[in-house]
Amino acid sequence: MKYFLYWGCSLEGTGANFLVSLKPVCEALGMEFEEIKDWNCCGASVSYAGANDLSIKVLNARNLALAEAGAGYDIVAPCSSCYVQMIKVNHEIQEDPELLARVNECLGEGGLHYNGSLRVRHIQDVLYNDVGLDGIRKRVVKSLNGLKVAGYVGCQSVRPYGEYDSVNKPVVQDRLLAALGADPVPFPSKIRCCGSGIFLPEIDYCLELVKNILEDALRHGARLISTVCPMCAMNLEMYQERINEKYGTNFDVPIVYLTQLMAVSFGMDLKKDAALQYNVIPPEEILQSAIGH
Amino acid sequence: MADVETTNQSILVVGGGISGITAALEAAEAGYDVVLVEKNPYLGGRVTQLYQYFPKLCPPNCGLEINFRRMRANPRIRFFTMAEVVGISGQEGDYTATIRLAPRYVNEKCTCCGKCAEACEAEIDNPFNFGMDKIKAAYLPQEFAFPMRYVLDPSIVGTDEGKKCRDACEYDAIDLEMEEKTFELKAGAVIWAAGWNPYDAASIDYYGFGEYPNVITNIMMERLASPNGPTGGKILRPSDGKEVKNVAFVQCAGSRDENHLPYCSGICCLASMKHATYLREQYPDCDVTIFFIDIRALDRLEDFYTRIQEDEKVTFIKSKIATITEDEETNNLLLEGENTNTGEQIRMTFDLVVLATGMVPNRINADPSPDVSYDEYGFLTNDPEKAGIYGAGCVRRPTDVASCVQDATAAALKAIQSIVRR
Amino acid sequence: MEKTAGYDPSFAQEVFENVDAGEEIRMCMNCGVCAGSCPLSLRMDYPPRQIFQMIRAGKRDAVLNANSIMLCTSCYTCIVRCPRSIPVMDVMHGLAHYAIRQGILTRRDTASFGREFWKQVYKLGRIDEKDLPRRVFFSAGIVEGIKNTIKYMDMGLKLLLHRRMKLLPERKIKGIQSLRKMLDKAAEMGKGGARA
Amino acid sequence: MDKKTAVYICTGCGIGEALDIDPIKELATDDLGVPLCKDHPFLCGPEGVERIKQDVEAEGVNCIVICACSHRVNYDVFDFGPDKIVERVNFREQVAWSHPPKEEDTQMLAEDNLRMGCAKIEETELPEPFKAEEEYSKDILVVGGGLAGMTAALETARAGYRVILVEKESQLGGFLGKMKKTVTFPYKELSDPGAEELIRSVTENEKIKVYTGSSVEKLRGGPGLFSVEIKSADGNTVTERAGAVVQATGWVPYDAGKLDLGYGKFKDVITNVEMEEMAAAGKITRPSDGGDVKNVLFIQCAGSRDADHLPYCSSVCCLVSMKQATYVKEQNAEAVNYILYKDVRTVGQSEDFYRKAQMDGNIFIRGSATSVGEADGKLFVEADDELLGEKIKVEDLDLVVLAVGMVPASSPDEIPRIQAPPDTEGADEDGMIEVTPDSGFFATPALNLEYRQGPELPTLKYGFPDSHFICFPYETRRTGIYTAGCVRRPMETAKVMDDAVGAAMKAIQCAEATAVGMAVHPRAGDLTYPEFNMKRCTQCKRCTEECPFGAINEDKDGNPLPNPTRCRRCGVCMGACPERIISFKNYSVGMIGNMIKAVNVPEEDEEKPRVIVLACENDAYPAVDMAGIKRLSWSPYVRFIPMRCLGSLNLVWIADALARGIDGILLLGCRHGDDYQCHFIKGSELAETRLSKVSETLDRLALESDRVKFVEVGITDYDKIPKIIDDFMEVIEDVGPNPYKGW
Repeated sequence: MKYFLYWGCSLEGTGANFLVSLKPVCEALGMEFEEIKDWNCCGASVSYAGANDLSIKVLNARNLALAEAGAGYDIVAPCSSCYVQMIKVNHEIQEDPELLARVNECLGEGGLHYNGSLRVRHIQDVLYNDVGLDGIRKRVVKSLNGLKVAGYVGCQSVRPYGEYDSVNKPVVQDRLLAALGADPVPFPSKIRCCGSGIFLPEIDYCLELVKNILEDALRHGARLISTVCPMCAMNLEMYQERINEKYGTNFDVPIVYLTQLMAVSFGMDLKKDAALQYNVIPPEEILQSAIGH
Repeated sequence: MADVETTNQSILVVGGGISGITAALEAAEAGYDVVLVEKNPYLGGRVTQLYQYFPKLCPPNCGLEINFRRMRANPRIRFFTMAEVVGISGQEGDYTATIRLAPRYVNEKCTCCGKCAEACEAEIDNPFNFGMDKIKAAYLPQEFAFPMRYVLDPSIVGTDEGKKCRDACEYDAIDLEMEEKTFELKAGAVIWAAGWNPYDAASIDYYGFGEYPNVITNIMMERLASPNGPTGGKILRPSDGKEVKNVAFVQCAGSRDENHLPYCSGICCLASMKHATYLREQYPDCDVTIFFIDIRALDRLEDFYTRIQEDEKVTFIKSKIATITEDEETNNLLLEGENTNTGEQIRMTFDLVVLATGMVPNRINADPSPDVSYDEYGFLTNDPEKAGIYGAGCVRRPTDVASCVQDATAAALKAIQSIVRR
Repeated sequence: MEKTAGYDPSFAQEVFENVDAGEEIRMCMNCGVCAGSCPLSLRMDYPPRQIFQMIRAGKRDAVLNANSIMLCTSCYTCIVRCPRSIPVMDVMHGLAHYAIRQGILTRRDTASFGREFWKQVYKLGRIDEKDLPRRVFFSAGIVEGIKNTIKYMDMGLKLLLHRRMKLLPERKIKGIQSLRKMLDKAAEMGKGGARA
Repeated sequence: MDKKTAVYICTGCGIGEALDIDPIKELATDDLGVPLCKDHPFLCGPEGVERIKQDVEAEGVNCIVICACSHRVNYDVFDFGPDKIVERVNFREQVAWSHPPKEEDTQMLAEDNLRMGCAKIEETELPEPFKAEEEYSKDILVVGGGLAGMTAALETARAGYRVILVEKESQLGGFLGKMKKTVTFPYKELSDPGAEELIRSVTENEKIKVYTGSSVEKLRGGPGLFSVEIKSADGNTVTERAGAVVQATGWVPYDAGKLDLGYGKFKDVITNVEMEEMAAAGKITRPSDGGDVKNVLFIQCAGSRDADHLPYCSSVCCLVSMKQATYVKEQNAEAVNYILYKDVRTVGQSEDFYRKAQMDGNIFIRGSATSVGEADGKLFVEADDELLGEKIKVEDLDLVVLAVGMVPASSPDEIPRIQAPPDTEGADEDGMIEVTPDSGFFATPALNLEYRQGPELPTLKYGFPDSHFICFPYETRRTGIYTAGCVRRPMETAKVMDDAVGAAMKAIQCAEATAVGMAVHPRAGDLTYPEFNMKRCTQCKRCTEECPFGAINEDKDGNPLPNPTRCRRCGVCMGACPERIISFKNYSVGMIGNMIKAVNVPEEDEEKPRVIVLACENDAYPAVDMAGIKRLSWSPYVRFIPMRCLGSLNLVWIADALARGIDGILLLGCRHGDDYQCHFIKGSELAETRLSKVSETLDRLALESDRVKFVEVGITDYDKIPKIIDDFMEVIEDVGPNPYKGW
């Protein structure tokens, strides 16, 4: 199972704990990654405010072209924003030859060309469909023992194409959590947007969206919220204090990446592999007690 | 009855719903031999499951009774129930159809005395009520069943239950050895009137059908309102059997939607208005809200729309509902959308939500299958180049009962032409 | 229903021709499912469907000054639910870009975020998560910049402490020159016109 | 016929347990004098049926009384050939299953049922189908040569029948001939109307005789025997014969002048029909100056869905305007079309054409026009935009198209007056009446029927001679005359074509059935027909007035002139006749009277009241069966008699019954009023009206009017049957026994 890994700008910064935990976990599951050489930004968030659609398509097409010129493996994009940008461009290009031509005209300026041959995959997609739940269960040495987790899918990891999961009622993340021994709580807000797309410019609106999501998770008894998107993670985690100030609440819910939970249940090092110390709201205690230490 | 002789002068009608029955009768009453094939154990099809017809709010059985009487009186019609057409070969003027007859385990000696049901203890989900209640495994499919004859569910055949039923019958009418039968029929023309199925509401997943007990479909509403339905005609909430006070109808649940059925199912607006009258009759205080995109009440049916609008307890809101979420404590349902007339955001709570799901046509599922044309949605196009096989009713377009009957009457003449041409 | 509004198709034409995905609004049948699905529609002066109506009515100023076109969180819900397969989100993005190009800055922060974002992409080929916010903050002037920086200081520090801020500044990608050529071409060819 | 009657009693299904069979057999053989009476534990089984067959062969039995289950259950087993008379007496659903076993009352009930059955079979004769002197015609007359008429004609001919097609215009085609394009399956693009081709295949078909520029001057006779006077343009009159008729006289646009939308004031305001004609003729231009057309606004529902004009929806206008918008764009890609609508009504697959119209960039505005005006040579329209919630003004318009609706057939300039049936309310001294859409008379002279009840088809609301029935959309109130296309209700091209084929089917069917003396729907196949004993007729005209199908004409002296081929065999005339001169071979005043007389009325001191229930056999009677099948129970004192239609109720029965000491009479019939369910249109209503007149009879007998009651019962009301009956029994208890008992 060899893939190109496109982690994008955030996973070296605000989403570091995602990338750090992802690598050992996937390795343990027999996945091999190759970095897309000299990749560029995907043009996520409000980039649309600053340029036309074609520019954004070209950013992604360049990465696709680089990968295609290489070994041509499927591309795994852990960051949901990168994933949606890339898969959207890839889809549109594949459906519309005329668009492909226009894009290639731009790529041509830099001596690149894309044929539209690649597949863009989400990390949940490959974990669920390529590795499979059994493959994951086999690796679990420290079950999360029914730890109540709210699986926050967010928006961009399934929409708009719903290639591997329902766009309105996704199940994959919950099944993956269950495979780790966790107990995914019912969570109606799992696909309600957290507003990370505009988290800087529209902080006030974001706070409200985040608050609703946190409340829903706690109402259903969750101890932690898991996510697969650095934007969501950032939003849900970093704004809790702001929300507490603004609404007089006292949220203190750890936000962990699915891969961090996998690392823990795979019995890997809580720091080196699970990268728990990267979390601003510490999840150690809860996880420790879950796996029984 | 399986030893029926037919010729290339006969007309084969597939589907014993209102369209099939009509086509068969019209042709037979003009002097042609007809064989009617129906997969259910009774004739009547979908309309037997309706409580009333719009706009007259009259019971479908009234017209069916007349049709069945016409059928009893007419030796030119022969029919098979629990029968399916599994193959059609040949061409106009000379078709051979293969019919598969499922075992009823009850023969023509049945007097409908009901002793078998009395003896039987096993119960099955009642298919007539979409499994909303249970019936004995030896049962009369519905009280107006024509032919009026019991059926044994295969699940009890070869069990003691089965034997109990057989022993209870004083007339030797239960035959547990009955087997599936396949035979061939000749026909000069075929009328395909296999009707429709409701669109799978669960596939519109943001409406929560199948997940939230109080989200039901329009066709389920018909059963809830019917005196012979699971609740004896009282419209009650599935979750707790409580009376309803505030009901929403979500129009175009799947229809007019490129993600589901791009076409308009034609009848849902009027069906929901009809359901509003069911509710208002049972619950003088019940509020009814109908969420629509466009109200489509053609020709004189506009009068019905006008009449419903005059009821101050019925509100029409122009909005395609975007999301339905359930309150876990009360099982009430929160509907969200935009009132496109006022531009206001809708956040309204109801205790029952009815999805106005549309119609999906039943294609010819026979092997060999004759050469026919469908449109991109699976409706038969009755291509004149391919005369001999004629779609009738909702296999051609989603439409109401009256139009089905018109269409079926027309199909009868087309079939007759195919025969006289030869 | 007081004032009488003229109905002018020319703006619709302008949108069809100059706004990314603008021509798609022709298919709108006013069902309102987009507004009903939008997480921020309550915050919008005119949710998407109303924006489309206003475009057809020729309400140029109202549309380009609407906060709604700047509030899209890119959650894609409207896109997956639109029964007419209109890429609602793309249209809103296109309108935002078009409005900003017309110098309409109803959401200054969003505008400068977009501008700074592309400056950085053009410069480095990637985004520097430390640098971008700072630039956005200061784009509104020194005072605003300092205010905002303080406002977000605590968050920045926390991230830094938890090793979620790259210490070294982001370096240019190797192919930056060729990327710039590509982007120039895209800016020139793209429907939405040049970068802001 | 020389009758030999035998009674067969089934003792199966609980009948044997509920009843003492021997006394019943004695009743049959001794009291009723039936030569043969046998019982069998499983009469409908092969052996039981064989037993009867033996008697038929060996004993020459030809009248068979079956005392067993309802005829609705094993309906097909007791068939001994057309020359035998079979009478079913219900011992199961209405006796054994609904009343306690081995009780005197249950036994008496069964015995009365048998008495009534024997009385009935006594009066029953084998039907002799009606045969007219003249030979029957199976040719089909089609009136109207538009899409519907031509389609009906062609499809009829293709089935092998001759057709007479009459069109008032000088050429065939109707509106189809005036169309540039049409929208039909698969609703993706415009398609060619194909008028020329259709006209050619009609005119070239040797089975179709076409009369253009002609009209039907007179239509006499009835199904199978129609004589058609056709007056051609040159004034000559030809007479043809026909077996049945399809009326496809089409529609005319609603008069746009009645709308306050600038029509007639501004040249550039036109109707959708004028738009179509202009497009078909070539270029769409501004009528005012012949200038080019760039901006067009279509006003939908112009007059339709409007209480002040046409309350109904004209069904086609949405598609038509989208079609015409397409013409405009084809002519000038830069052109702008506004479509101002209430609801877009593109049902079924035609939704695709709405999507196409949107794809083409047409601007749809949901709202209603408030005014149309002109400013420096261009039109403007002011409207309430529902979705913007604003008043809007669309200016710089070259053309405003009013999507006016359909009015059935021709709408005369002033309200037409026609010769109304005698004694019609609102008619003037010459018997003329104004034909408003709701008058119940069809406005347009199209058929000129020589019928006592008026020259045209009776109409429903809005002047459409449409069927009232959902299950039977081709039912009209004039036998053998079927309507097709937009004269019936507004419908789009594709539907018109299907409708025309359907109407043709019905016409052919009627001609075929009539030729062998059979009734058509709803008593299809019935070979009996009403026979009049004219000697006793008093010219009271009730039969000629009340026949729901206008089957009976009148001579100048008021004598009824029956037309058996127009008859639906409901028996309304029989019920109407005070002299009891109208009877069918197997249904007559005398027969029902004898059945009532057959009921044994116990002495007052026995305290066993008797009530006769006359029930409609189509709905109420099956409901009673169903109540029995459900094992519901009710008073054992009632005796059910099925009626062909409650409209055949003859008051003499009530008088006779009461005179014999029967304590009450209950009538169970169909819902009437606007949403009537009576399959003979007015039957149940007439029954109730007659009932209102029964009071004088009761007064004459000095009896309480409570003793007679009418109740509406639908076929699904079986669960209400016991209550209806028991409530009535309480009333009877209260008023006390009929003093005439034992007289």
